[in-house]
Amino acid sequence: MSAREPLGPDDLAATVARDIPAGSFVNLGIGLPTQVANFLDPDAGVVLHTENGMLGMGRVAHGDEIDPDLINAGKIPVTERPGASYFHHADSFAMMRGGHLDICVLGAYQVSMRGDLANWHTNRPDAIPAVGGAMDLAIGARETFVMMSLLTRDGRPKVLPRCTMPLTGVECVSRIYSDRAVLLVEPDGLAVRETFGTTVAELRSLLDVPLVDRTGEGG
Amino acid sequence: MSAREPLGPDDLAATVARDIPAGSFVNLGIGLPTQVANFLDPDAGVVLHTENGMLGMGRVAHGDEIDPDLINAGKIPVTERPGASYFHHADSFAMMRGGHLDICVLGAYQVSMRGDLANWHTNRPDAIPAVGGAMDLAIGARETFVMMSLLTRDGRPKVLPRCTMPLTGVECVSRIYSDRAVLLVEPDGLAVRETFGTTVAELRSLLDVPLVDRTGEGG
Amino acid sequence: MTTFVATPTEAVADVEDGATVMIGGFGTAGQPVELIEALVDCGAGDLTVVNNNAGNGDRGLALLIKEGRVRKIICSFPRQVDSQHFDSRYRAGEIELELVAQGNLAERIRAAGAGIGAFFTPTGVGTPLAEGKEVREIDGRRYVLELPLRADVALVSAYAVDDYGNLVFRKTARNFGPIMAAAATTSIVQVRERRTPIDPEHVVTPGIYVDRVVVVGHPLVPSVGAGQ
Amino acid sequence: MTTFVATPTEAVADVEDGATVMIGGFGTAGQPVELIEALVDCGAGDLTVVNNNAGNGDRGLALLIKEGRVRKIICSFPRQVDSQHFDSRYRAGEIELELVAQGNLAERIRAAGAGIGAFFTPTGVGTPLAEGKEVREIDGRRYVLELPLRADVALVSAYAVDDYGNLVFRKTARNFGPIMAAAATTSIVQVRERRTPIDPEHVVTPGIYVDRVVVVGHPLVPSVGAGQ
Repeated sequence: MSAREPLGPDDLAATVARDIPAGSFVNLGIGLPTQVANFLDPDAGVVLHTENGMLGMGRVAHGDEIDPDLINAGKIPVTERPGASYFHHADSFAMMRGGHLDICVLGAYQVSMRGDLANWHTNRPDAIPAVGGAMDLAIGARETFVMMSLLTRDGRPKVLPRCTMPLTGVECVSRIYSDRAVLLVEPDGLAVRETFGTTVAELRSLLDVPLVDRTGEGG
Repeated sequence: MSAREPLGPDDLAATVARDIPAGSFVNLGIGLPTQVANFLDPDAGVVLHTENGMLGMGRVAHGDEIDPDLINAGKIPVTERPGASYFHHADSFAMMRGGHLDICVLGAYQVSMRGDLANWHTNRPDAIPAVGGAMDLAIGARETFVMMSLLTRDGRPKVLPRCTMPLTGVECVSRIYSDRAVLLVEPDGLAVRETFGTTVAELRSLLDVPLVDRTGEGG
Repeated sequence: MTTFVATPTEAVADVEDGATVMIGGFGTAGQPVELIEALVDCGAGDLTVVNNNAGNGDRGLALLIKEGRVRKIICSFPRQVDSQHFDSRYRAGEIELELVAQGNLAERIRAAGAGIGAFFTPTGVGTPLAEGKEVREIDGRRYVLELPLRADVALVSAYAVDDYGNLVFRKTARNFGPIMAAAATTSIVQVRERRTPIDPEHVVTPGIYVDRVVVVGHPLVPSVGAGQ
Repeated sequence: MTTFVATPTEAVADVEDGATVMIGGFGTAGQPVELIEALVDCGAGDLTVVNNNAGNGDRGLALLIKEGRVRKIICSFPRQVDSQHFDSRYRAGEIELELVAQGNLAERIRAAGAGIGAFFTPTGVGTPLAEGKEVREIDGRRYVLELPLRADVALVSAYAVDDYGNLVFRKTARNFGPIMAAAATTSIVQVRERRTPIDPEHVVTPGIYVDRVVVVGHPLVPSVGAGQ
């Protein structure tokens, strides 16, 4: 059993950030994944893309820095980094769809064992559907990382043999960063790279999917 | 019989220029049609497009004005007018294909009575085919004017029931400006708007196509 | 040819009932608030609106929806913390929603302006948004066929215009403006300033795409940071 | 991430036999002459070249063709008054030609960079260039299906680069550079100057599309006005 505890949101964001190579072009979606930016080494030259038309996005703006013309995809005012550029929406999504971004990091409701992603629609009958750029991001970047809790609030697994919610993209997720484990989506199924406050054996009992152990801890 | 002579190249260009409304966005192709620019009223605000990425093209450059980075579609050095803009090739042809240009003026080998255009390939067995932007221009502008001699050098008509040369575009020509007549391509066939040094009766004997007389001279 | 008009009211006066209206902006950035509110005042209704969102707060597009002028909205992200006017009309069955993935929305608008008849996109394959559409495998990957999205009118907010109708935008307020101006029969643009010349290398939207311009000075800016 | 290299020779050293190489430029404007001639020197052959033309005079692309390195050329306008090296190779059956209407050429390159699987274009319908391709009527108009055009390498000439790989171009030398940089696995760019900063609003090609840059100062300019 691992000595570590399940990761809090900051440690999870830091774990993702550590895996982003220097010089990468990265989209951090909206919500939780945007916290990854706080843990990127400023000298590593990671360039952030925001789908509303910018490369070289900086941190969240405060006070006098706030400019209504400069916001991120979550509509939060942000700043501009040296080397930034602006472009219109068709060019921005061409950049994404054309496979030019190295990594995007998205939240998820569910991920299937073959990397299908569901993160836009809960199937609740009263929900107003909204998809935004999630479908384009999910299939556009060279690698799609998911960042989420492994279980729902009522304890059900979010990694499943098949998603039960409407899909965002098919076989698009390459890695799942969760509070309890980092899972790799490999051609023959899921592999556990790392566990946090749990063991591969416990994960196997929690999740209804086959797991290959790549933690180097046996099991 | 008209008192006038067949038009020379300058008079033909001037005739086309007179029919271009003030404020139009116009592409003059390459070769002969580019001469139309010499007869546009500089105050009429006609904006010239060149498909290699420019709106607001000016006249041909001379002497010190010559800049290898500023050429027209015929690869002739040109100048820049106030209000010009530059864009890349995909944007330039999107502008054309999207129907944003009011008029383009093209040369032709043949035009059919329903407005099919043949202007890129003579069918000569030793010819190296080259199409350039002709096909995009022919179908892209709201109106395509053809500017040509009515007959080939050996006296055969260039306006025909059907083109015998490979087509550039189907039913795309709206007017034919020739040295002997201005012909309008209408839904029910060709109409003669104006003759130069000939009569509608003579045109009917020269051309193997039905012609409606709209010259107001009877016939 | 670009015409300059004196007021937003004059700019939108001929928008007709039943028109399809593209409205630029991503949230409030680049949203042509003055033009939209002139459209509210001019009374046109039964509109189909194309926008990334479905209104924020109480101004601009939200007001148009609140006033019941919008029959249908084509957008990618209607639900926001401050989309209450859309939410209530939608739940009451008073507004139709066509949901489009944001990149497909942008590319469909771009296709309309570029004269493309349809295109195969990988976005949405295998999802409910591809249902009923043609799916084709090309070079080992699956794509879904999407159609262009045209409009009668585009309402756009730009930063500056020159005497020839050329536009520049500012930061992420550029977003949908350039592609919507090209996709609409009549594009109507509000700008903060008229400034001639604009360097030909810096023009973002050439004047050929700009039919009508009104200078509004410093436009109304609804509060930012109000959610997704 | 953009890498700066010292010489054109170093920039193209890893181009392999059999590669598909996009070469920017329209005639001589924007033609990356130094990069092409470094490619001649590096010896790569059996190339497929994508360019609007098929070489002018004796330099650049014309030299590459003269030296017999080009197996196939994909272009819109090979025949020019000074395309003698292409002409003789073509007549001798030593070079394959795929002729593409210029706007379809540009849109196919753009589609590759934009991740579009295929698109329906009205250009070429009813002509020999549509033969063998799918034609479909959409909304009352006929369109032909065209596929994206990708490359292993793009050789592009830009005006200036900043430290982040962002590019600006100059006048009509912009032409195919931006779309080719996006459509190739590796884009190699020669520039006249390195200058930081470039205003983020003025960037034409963001550094994400720029893999390798060499500053050549004032490049060779073959004579202009030499035909179509």
